[in-house]
Amino acid sequence: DKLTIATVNNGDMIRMQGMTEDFTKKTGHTVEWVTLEENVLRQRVTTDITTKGGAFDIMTIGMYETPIWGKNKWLVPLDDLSEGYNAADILPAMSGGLSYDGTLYAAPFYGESSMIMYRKDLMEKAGMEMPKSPSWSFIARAARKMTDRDADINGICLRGKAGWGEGGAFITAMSNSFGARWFDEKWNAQFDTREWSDTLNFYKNMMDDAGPKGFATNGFNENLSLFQQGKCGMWIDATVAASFVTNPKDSKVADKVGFALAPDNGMGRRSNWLWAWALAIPAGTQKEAAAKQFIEWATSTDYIELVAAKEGWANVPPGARTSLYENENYKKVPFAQMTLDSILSANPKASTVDPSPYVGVQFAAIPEFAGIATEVSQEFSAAYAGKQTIAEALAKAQTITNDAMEAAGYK
Amino acid sequence: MGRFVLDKVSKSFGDAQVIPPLDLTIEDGEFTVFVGPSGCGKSTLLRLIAGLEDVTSGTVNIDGKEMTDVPPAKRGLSMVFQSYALYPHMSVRKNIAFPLRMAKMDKAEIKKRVEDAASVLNLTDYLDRRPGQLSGGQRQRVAIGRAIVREPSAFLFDEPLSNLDAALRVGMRLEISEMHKRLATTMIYVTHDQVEAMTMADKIVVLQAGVIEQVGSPLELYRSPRNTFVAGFIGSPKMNLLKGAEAEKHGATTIGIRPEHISISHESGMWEGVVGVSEHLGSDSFFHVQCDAFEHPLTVRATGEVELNYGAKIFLTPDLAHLHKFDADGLRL
Amino acid sequence: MGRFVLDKVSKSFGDAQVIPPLDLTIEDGEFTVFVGPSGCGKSTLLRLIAGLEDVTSGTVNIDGKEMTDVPPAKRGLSMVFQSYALYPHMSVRKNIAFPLRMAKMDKAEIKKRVEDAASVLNLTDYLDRRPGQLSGGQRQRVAIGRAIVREPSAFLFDEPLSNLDAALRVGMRLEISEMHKRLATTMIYVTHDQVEAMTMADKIVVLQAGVIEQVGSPLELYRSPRNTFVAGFIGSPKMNLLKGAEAEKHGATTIGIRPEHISISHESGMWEGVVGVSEHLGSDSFFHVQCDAFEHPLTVRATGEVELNYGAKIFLTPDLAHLHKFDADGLRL
Amino acid sequence: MATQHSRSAACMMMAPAVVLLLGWMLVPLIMTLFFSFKKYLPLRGDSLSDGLEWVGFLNYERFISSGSFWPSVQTTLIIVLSVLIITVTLGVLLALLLDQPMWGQGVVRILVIAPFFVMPTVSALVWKNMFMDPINGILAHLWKFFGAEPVLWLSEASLPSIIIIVSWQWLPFATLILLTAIQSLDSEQLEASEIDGAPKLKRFWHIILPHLSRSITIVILIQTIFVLAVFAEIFVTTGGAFGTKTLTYLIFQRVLDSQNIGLGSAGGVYAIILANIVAIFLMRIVGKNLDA
Amino acid sequence: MARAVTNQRKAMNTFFAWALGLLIFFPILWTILTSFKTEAQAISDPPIFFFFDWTLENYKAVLERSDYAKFLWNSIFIAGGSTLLGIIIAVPAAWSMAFVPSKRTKDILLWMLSTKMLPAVGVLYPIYLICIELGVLDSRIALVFILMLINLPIIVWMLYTYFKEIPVDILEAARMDGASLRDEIIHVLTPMAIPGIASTVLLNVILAWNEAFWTLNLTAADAAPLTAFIASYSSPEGLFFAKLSAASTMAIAPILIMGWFSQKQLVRGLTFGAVK
Ligand SMILES: Nc1ncnc2c1ncn2[C@@H]1O[C@H](COP(=O)(O)OP(=O)(O)OP(=O)(O)O)[C@@H](O)[C@H]1O
Ligand SMILES: Nc1ncnc2c1ncn2[C@@H]1O[C@H](COP(=O)(O)OP(=O)(O)OP(=O)(O)O)[C@@H](O)[C@H]1O
Ligand SMILES: [Mg+2]
Ligand SMILES: [Mg+2]
Repeated sequence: DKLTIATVNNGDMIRMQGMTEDFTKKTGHTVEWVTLEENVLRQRVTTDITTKGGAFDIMTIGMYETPIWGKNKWLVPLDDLSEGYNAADILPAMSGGLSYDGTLYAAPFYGESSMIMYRKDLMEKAGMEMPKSPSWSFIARAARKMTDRDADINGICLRGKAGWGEGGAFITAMSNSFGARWFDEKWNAQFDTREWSDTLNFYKNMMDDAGPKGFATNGFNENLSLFQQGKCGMWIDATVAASFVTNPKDSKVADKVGFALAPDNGMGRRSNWLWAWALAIPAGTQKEAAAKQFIEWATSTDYIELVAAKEGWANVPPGARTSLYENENYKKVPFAQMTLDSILSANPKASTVDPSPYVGVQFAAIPEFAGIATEVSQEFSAAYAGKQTIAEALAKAQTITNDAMEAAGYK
Repeated sequence: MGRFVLDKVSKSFGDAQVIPPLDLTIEDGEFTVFVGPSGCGKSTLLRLIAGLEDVTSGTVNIDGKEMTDVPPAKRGLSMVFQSYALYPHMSVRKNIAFPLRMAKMDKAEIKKRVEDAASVLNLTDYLDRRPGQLSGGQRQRVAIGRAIVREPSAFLFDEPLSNLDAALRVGMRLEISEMHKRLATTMIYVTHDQVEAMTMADKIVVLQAGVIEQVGSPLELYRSPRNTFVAGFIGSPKMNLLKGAEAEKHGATTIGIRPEHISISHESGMWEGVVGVSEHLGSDSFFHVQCDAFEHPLTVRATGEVELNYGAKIFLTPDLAHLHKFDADGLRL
Repeated sequence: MGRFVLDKVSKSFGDAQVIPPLDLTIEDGEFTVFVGPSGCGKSTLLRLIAGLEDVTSGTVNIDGKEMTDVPPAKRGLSMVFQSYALYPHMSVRKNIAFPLRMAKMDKAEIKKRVEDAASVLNLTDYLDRRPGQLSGGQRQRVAIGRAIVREPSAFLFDEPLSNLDAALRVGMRLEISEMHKRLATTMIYVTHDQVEAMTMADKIVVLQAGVIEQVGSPLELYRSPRNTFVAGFIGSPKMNLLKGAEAEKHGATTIGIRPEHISISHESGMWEGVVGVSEHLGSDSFFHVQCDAFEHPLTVRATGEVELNYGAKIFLTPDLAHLHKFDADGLRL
Repeated sequence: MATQHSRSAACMMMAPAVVLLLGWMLVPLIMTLFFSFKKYLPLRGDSLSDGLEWVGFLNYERFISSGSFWPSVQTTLIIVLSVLIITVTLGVLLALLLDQPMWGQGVVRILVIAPFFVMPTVSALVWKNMFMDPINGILAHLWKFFGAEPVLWLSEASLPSIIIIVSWQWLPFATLILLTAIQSLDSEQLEASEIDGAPKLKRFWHIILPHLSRSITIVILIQTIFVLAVFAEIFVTTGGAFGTKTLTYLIFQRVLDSQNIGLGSAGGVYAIILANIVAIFLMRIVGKNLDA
Repeated sequence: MARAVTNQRKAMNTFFAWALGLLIFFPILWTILTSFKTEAQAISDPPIFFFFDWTLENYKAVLERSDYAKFLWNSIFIAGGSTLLGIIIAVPAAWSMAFVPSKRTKDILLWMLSTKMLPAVGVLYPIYLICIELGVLDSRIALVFILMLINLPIIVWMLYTYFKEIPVDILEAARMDGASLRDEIIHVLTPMAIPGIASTVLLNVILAWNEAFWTLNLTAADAAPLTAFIASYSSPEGLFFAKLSAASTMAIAPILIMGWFSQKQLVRGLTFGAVK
């Protein structure tokens, strides 16, 4: 069969495309890739799944979509994967986030959390030492100290870009550590609470003092590039970035990077998120069997070894399987342990201090969230850029959210 | 063959009746010229005959067959347009061959006919040029070539020479006349040029506002115009049409006398007048003379170079044999 | 005022010398007409005078002032273009007022002048129309209106009547002539129309390939053309130019005789010939006669309606007083 | 020309185009209208086959009462107007310049029209990453070179940035049309005005500009149609943040981000109404010009 | 070209025109240059203009990663096909409007244009559902059709304006010469309108080539054209300016080259009847 696979254009996925020959050799099935930028991909597959278009046999989706789609029975359950696949090996945080009602609907290709990446040399210069699990107040202090505008060094680089998967994800994860939440148990928006205003004010004050110019439009890419060019003292972002910043080919600071858990505020929640890019099969495809074969191949330990053999252990897709972190070879990778610790410290089912009705760390796994969070994050970005005050942004966020929830029939 | 009978043909555009019901017969082999002022319906009449416009009422009969509803392509007529309407993207050869190709004639026959036509029209050397590379006169001949290859039952010409300069016009006029003599095919020719009408026509049809004012041979029209309109229209410079007491003396409301039928004298004559603007062409001289007897100045022709001073007093005498008399309705008496 | 002196003026476009160095004086108040075949440089010469083209060498002097490098706007001339060049987006009123507005004249004065000009030109009723809504003749008058409001030192006309139909041309010709009489301003007028040149000009300048062939009054040119080119160019139908033994009899290489200076006889005459095509205009008849003595047929005019049968044998006698003789170089003897 | 034959032929020959376009317009339009009166949240399990709940004008009310609606209309109009003003003004000037004699005219023309061939996505990407990036962008380097603080284009000057990008894409189009128009100006008209004593600037004002008016209306019509629909430029650069959310973009968010088809469809109907208000206004002008 | 232009004037014109031309062209030039740099050089501070080690590495990387030829072929097929189909449908319609005008002609024309004002996102779902229903999702034919419909109003309008400039006489002459309606359109009208048709074709190929909404949303693997190709490069992890530039260059190069070669044609024809 010929499988059509929609996928995001991340490095690990691109690498997988280069490996498909192996799959074809093993099974006889061929593969057509539809590689799209993340946002475009999300629209594209969502349109297709909601209309039952059937344009794809396998879709690359995230932790956000999986439970929602699974609930709607739009995905083929992956509860009958073969023995050799060893589904139990999948990190529980991952399989938990990719299941609905206990059934796995997507197999994680790679998983990530977020953590602090910092410049050991700069930290030393600032006369400070990074604890393994720092607090926000330490981070803010360190950031201000490391900042050296003349040398073009910013103490801290964080996402500020609009978009729920960009700045929205970061600020939500951060707000968790400040005790904030999106909704109370009756689905009322919570942007009028002190916790949210504390979060944003803390963020903005710190970024104004120690962040890069134009941080309001910085996303993952922008910060990565800043960090690689040596322009950031600290960066809190996806664990997968660790392999990029320690790769001497692209990074000027490869040998000076240290890692730490994402900060907390002493309230029992850290500000790290949990995410996985996973492969799922839309219900109704004609090629279910072949699709399952592909998923087993792509998310198997064999695949990890195949990549390791060809491209080295640092380049294998991380965060999906427990066995990877038990592998001696992989343990040598400097960020491996910290990645695992970060992943393990995130709990999608209880991400907020106060109880909340939703599942998800940096998102709420309800269909409305993406739309709401995108708009809310746009208001936040505008506040970061100084186009409105934080109070205005929060007030608007509150209205946007409540309106949308009402439109969706939650109230 | 080519005998046309128009029976009560009329044409309206929307509410405007451009041609009121009209009867006209054109005999086979005749060279008929339509003349009339601009907008009088000459082109419209021609296009009705061609089938390019629907008649509003009446019938068009060609060679005894009723053709009113037959589309132009099937009437077997050729038309030469004022703008020539050559196909700019085709060579002269292809232009001429086009009607034959449309008639699905075979290649060899087409080639022969095109070359014959080209040699008749002196176009042999230009067969592979595009119309854009030809002079006005040559284009004209291509248009005619395209018309004659088909051996149509009649040729229709809509002011074919009006785009040419004076010298070329004279030449083309002669060529078309000669062609008519040779082919003896019916030709219907629209023009507003006096000289063309007079020199080419067997029969002139004078139109005004869609109505036929007179039909006849050129000299018939010149000699005995049926009414003041025709009288004023045929002949150049135009006939002097005079009203008032002088006219009544001849028992008419209006009398007409052509410039060439008035003689000038310094001593005596019928009408006394004062010389106004003079125009000297060398071969002729025209004088505009203001007579006491008439409101408007008279135009008088003298052959050759004649000098008359501005404001000189002279006497004019009309040649009574060529005096035209019209009644109150403008009709010839 | 408006006296023009062109001193050794020449013009080349790239390598092509369109006008070789040429001297010409146009007196104040004179009506000068440039004639010549198409492409001979008439328009170019006019545009050099207007300043729309730079002279390649030589000087242009207007009213005693050297104006060679003065831009057109400062020469104080008005020009009427062949295409009228009206401003299509402005009403007639605005078109006429444009030069005055450019001269920053005050509103009231502009209004007065425009209305005066309009009433002279019979345009009062059309002042608020756009050029697109006017007939050819009306447009023509607007163009003239725009030229006269300014009281220029001279008017330049580039074939202003060539787009009009015959009837309108005659009218406009007279109007321009009258305007010239009234304003007594210098006018320089380009045309290729015989009749216009002959009837309007005080002075005709005949050009060929940028060279002045002859300058003189219309009748001077008609009577004594300086060479065969002028002889053939002035007069309509054109002069018969004859070569061969007959010419040598008169001690010339070429002799010229106009159609109107040949008399016809059935019995006897100088040249025997056979009648070819005849053209009857009513007022005149033209015959193309093939004589044994000459290669080409002669054109002969007879006044009035004269009938001669095709192929009839007749005799022609030229009026020796009007016989023109030219030498081998084509120059008048 | 118009005989019975040709008239009936004309009807037949128009038919395919008219029928196709009618279908292309009506089918989606009716479906959009239909959805706009329904609650249609596919992610919550609503689907056409199960039947959709009728909600009356609720979607319409919601859409218009949302805080984003009027700002988005305003943004849309600002973008369209600014782009029109910029492209037409610069287009006229550029066309005038390109009409002058110069060396290498052909090459310059090639350079000037090139942006028209670039996909909107690509041009947005290039502008965003390689020009307007506050750190690595050429513009930032340029500003720094002159000792100025780099502008944070996409956040601080977000709307101008979008306008710059869109104008850059459409300037060639305006220039080309206006250039052909200038070249078609009867040179005798200019000469006549020169003889009438008009200096350069006045010739431009009184002769050239009025001559261009037809072309300008056409440029305005076509560009309005395309600029109203501008999408990729916003999607790629600001993602609708910083006040760059146009009506089109807002509908996009409702339909695709929020997956609220009913609400989005109601927005679509508003967009159609807005477009038609603009269109009627434009068509008036152009319709008049098409006759003349 | 009345009076001689001094060389000084000409030099000034040349200077300004070139300066502006280069300014306008610069983003494209910069993209092309960047595509030959290494990633490090691409973001070097200060920027490097010409003096870098030219490398084809980025192109190699892009070609390795995506099946460029497939995207290119789809783009050509879709842009070409929709334009061709559009012309075939538009020519008769434009003929009718230009040569058999009626009172409604102008209304029809304006109505056609107004169909272009439908916001595409608003009708994405309906169209998507229809495509599923017809089973033409991810097929080139469907895109050919849809892009044809999108551009049809522009095609009809452009052709109409060109046809109006053709003297009716010539068509009537053809009729008198015995040509049927078909002959008239095929042998006389179309060849005469070639310059106009050519520029219509060009403009529409450009518009279809650059159309990004439908081509992206209605395709998956089989029918995806270059707009989808570029969507896979637009924001990967990390800033790969050089690769992005290479991909961008590859996406626009074909149409840019076509546009340059035919710019005379395009310039001549782009009047939309605004010029008499
Ligand atoms: N398609 C049409 N619709 C409406 N009126 C028309 C149409 N064609 C011609 N007319 C009108 O019919 C009348 C006759 O026109 P026609 O073209 O036959 O005149 P004509 O005698 O050929 O004039 P000309 O010498 O100027 O060519 C005119 O008043 C003209 O305005
Ligand atoms: N801008 C130009 N560049 C090159 N040659 C030109 C230019 N303008 C005119 N000519 C040439 O100069 C010659 C004279 O042209 P001009 O327009 O003066 O002729 P004309 O006597 O006015 O002719 P017509 O009676 O046809 O108007 C022609 O051979 C023409 O081709
Ligand atoms: Mg006519
Ligand atoms: Mg001339």
